[in-house]
Amino acid sequence: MSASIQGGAAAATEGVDVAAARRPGSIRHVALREPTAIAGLAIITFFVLVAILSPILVTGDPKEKVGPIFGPPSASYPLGLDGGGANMVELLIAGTRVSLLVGFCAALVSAFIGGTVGVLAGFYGGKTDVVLMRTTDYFLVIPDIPLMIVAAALFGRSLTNIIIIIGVIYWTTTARLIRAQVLSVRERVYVKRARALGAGNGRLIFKHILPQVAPLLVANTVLLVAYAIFAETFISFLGLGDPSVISWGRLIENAFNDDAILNNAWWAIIPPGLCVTLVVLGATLFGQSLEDALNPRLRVGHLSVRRFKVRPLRGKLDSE
Amino acid sequence: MRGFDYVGKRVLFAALTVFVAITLNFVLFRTLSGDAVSALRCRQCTQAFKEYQREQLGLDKSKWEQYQLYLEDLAHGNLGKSLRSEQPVGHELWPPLKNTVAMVALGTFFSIVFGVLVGVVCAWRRGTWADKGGLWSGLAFYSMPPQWLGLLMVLFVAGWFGLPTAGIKDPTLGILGDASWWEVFVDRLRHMILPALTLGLVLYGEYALVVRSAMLETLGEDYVLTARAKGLSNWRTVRTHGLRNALLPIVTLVALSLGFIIGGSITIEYVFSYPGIGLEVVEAIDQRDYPILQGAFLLLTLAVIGANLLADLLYFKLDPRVSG
Amino acid sequence: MTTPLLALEDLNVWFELPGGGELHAVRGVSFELEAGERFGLVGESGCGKTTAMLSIMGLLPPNATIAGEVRLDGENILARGEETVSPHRWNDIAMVFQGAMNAFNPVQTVGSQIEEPMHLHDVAEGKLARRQAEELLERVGIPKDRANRFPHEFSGGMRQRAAIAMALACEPKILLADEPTTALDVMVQAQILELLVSLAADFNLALILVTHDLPVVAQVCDRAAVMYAGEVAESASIDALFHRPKHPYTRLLFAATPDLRAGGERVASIPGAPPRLDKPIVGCPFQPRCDSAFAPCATETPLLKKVGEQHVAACHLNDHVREPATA
Amino acid sequence: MSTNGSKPLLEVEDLVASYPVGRGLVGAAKREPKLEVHAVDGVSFALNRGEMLALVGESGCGKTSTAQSVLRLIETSGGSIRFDGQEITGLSSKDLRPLRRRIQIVYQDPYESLDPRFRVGATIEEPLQVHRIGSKEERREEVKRALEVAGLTPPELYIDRYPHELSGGQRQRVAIAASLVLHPELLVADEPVSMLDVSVRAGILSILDELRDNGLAVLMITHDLSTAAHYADRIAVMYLGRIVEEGPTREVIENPQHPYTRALLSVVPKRDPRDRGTPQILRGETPNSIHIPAGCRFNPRCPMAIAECKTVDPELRRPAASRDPEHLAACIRV
Repeated sequence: MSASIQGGAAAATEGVDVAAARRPGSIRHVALREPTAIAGLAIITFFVLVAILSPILVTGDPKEKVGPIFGPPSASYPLGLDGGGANMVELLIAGTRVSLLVGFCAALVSAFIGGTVGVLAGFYGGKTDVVLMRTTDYFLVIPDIPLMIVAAALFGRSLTNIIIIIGVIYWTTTARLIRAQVLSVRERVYVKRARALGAGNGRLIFKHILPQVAPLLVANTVLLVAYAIFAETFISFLGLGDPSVISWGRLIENAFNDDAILNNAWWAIIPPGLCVTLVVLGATLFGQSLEDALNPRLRVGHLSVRRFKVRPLRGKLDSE
Repeated sequence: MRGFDYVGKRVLFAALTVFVAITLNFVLFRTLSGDAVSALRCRQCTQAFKEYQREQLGLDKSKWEQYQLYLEDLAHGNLGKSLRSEQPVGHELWPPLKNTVAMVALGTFFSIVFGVLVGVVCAWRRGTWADKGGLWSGLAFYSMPPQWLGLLMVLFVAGWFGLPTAGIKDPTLGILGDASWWEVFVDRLRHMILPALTLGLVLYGEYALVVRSAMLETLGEDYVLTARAKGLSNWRTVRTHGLRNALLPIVTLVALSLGFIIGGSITIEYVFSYPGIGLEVVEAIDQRDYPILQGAFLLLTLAVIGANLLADLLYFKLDPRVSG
Repeated sequence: MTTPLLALEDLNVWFELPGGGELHAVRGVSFELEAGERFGLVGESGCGKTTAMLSIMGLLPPNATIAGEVRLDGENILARGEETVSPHRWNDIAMVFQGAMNAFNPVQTVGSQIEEPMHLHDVAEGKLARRQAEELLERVGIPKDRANRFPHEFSGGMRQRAAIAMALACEPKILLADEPTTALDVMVQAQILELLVSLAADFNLALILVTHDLPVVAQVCDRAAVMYAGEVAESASIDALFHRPKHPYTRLLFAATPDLRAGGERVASIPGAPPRLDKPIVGCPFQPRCDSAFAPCATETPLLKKVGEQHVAACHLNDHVREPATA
Repeated sequence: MSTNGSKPLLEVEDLVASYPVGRGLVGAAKREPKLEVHAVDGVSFALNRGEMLALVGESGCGKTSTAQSVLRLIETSGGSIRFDGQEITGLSSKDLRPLRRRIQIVYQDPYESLDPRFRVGATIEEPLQVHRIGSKEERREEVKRALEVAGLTPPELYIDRYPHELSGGQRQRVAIAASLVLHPELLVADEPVSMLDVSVRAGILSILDELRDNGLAVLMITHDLSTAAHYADRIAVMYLGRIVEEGPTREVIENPQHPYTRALLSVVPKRDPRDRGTPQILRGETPNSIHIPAGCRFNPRCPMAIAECKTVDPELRRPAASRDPEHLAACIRV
């Protein structure tokens, strides 16, 4: 029903002299137009810049004691000092680098595993699909955070371990999402037509299926960055993070262990958590608006609090 | 019989998953950690004491025998003994499990109520400031690390409402005379509010998002136009047709996010030193108390598998189209 | 002349486009309908026929704007939009949709969805409502025990029958049917059309059949209006439309429609495409595709003109006819 | 146009294609008989170069499955398909590749049959790339020529467009151009115009008409008898996986013999309101091809069924009242 109204509208605007509209569903097309996407992208780029520039911004050892414990914010130390008397600003900048590093790397690991499993299961179907999907279901059901904590506790606390552990655990949602998309694309008529032409599986996957699935994979990977940064804060909060490294999660842990609350040192507590929230929020907004744009199902609803308007007919004759 | 096929498959799948979880649990703890005892952080342990411990935990037998022994113990509900307190793990973990379940239930209740409310309003007033505001606040809370939110709660909220910020029981209670069950209950509740609220706030964003998109999709369906054509008012259409279809995805989402909920509750219990299974896990990590860690992990996994089975069965009951 | 059961008077509908600008989907539709009469609203995709039909019940999305009148028994039910039209929904005017598959809520039984309007408009309650719903199902050829089954358990034809039963729940005066048989096989289509005609007779129901399928209208309707680019090109009795067309589009549309009787001669297609409705249209909208366009067609907009008994057409070929246009 | 002495391009004999229906866990446990959908249940026909055969019937009658079997897009479980004298049912996918060049397909839904990310030029060039034919320039020429044959002139206006910028009719022309670029000998058209507006349909069908006149064999699948009546040389009416009547178009339309064909023709709405014959409406739903009735498969809905019809499964043979030797019907009463 509503499709026919859109259909009606779309057909009416079709006609031969159609402006060369940009291809719908391409990421550039969405990223530069959706306000939420722009906001999300802006936040992420800001933090990525800080991460890249951190070796220049922070020269010495950020953990070095430069003043009294929990020194309040002052001109020279705008965000005051932490439980060890170190400058919060430098700690935060150093933390950005690690958190983003973990976030992006773990997200790439998950996206790679999840993407491959999703494409293989979705495209080949049959036994491969059943086997791969059963394993995904097992991973999906097993609680991810406790598994991560246990794995971190067992395998040691180096940064690479943390990245691999987070990456290996979060691929399940990506796998299911990509598999569903590949399944739907594989059934599309234009893939069947290409197959009828004699195109082999390789060509079908790389020429027809992956280009259609890629934008969704990108959108999902961005969401994975958010999950990964989150997971890192859990692990380091429980003291399982890499001791030699400063990350936002570590800073929150320090604030908690050094009883920042009793000293009412809000400047040691709020900033690290705020950074995590902003980056995760930015990634979620950007990823979510991409996914919304790529998923055409959300049509104009029939119900809305707003009503259709009634306009008095301008004079009977000048109807056009 | 329509349902038998579907239920059968789901129960079979759940059973298989439990078996895999048990095996994974065994592999994780007994084999990969090499020799649990050697990792024991007791400096003054003599070689003899370590030997005794290995004996105790049956680590000297072959992996396969250990696995069979492990399965037998499990069958009798014996999860081994805590290295720290020498008490049986099952006995150690039971009270904290009850606390966690109560707190998580209250937290999930908060998140579902907030989530559905915000989700429906955002879908209903799509595109208006209410929609944007609701979504952004939901996403903001969803993006906050639970432990950090907990700290903020303690810093700002606790003071306002005079809510306790640690433990499960008011130490002064029961000293003056044994407190009635009602006083104990209220005290328990007051101790649970902050952790549960923290958990609720962190989760409601995701639920709001899912309810919103499910609502939007439902509002685009033709049967909503039919309902309007029948003369139903907007609100009645949402109530009878929109809500039910929109809540379907919530059922699976709650089950699927249980893993995340339990994860979140671990850090929240740590911040509020709320004596739940989360706190047990944290302490077990510090003291390298593997049996406790293994037991806790197993219980959590079984809880999630159980929740997923429940969600599948509930979904099957709610949606007649599912025929398995 | 008694007041007609339903009269559309210069109905216009605009849709605000997301990128700004307006789509003028319905550019002036007028026709009348008597009780028990079967009227066809025919045209190709994008001609505005569905939008016009939905406007009669005020079922347009929020980005729509309506002008003109829809008079039911003389009362303009669109006067104040939702407020004036909603009391008439299903009571006086009911509807059957094309995609019968999702006209039903998948998680509720078909019976309860037929009863729903009865409760709403106090036609019947509880037991009585259930019995009436079962009677309606039997009347449309569905065994009554299937009332408590779910929509996905019905075949295409059965679901459309159930949708018709639901439309009759409050004994409306007018039944709107939007492409009711397009998605069905020709044999099931015949069953559904036969059912619609017999119900119209039994319930003295006025039927508006909206479709792109000219032969279906020819076989089922008494009168019809051919729509093009959002307005009525020609409206007359079915017989006049086929044998004495007064608008080139009607003639060419019939010529382009394949028919069993037409022997081997080739079917002619109409070159070009309908005009874009998000831009103003100068002169006759069909002029670029018309095979008998002449001087005034490109500049002057033809108005609906009376060219015969209950026969109006909007084409300059009829300019020599003197009577002024009456709806 | 009957067979002009030379061997037919395509010969199909007793083709059978069916696929299992899941019984579910419980069904398997209870040893319920394996259920099968008999999509194609013994179909035989021949098609010559320069001839258009229309397979007509209601949904679920097996016309699309028959077409897909000819293209080896679905596996058949019996019968033979000979293309240009060569048996193709047993061929491995490698041996099938050269064949893919000579048989092409056009699908029903113009909005779904083109990859939204491919420009028109790329869509039409893809078959040439798959079969590694010609150099870049030669391919560009081939694409332009195919666009012209499909009536999208001047080609430069369309070659760099994306599908979403074209109307339904234009997209279907692109699909046809893509199927012609390999110069096939057989074109399978699965409901080529059913999703298009009436005024655009004739344009598409006239292209198929011209191609047929230049020697292309066309197998058209449609549920619309009127379209078949105008364009096809021969019509085969299918019911529940089998051809029940077949013959030259004029003969089948004006002198239908099988009761099912007669009923179908009587319910097809005619353009002329005065031509309102009494339609012979068959009761009941379109049958499903899992439980096929014994004897003649049409007997439960047949107005002239007699006792034998429940036991005898009729063969295609020439009815007494047929005016053309090639006009066959599968009914013991005609």
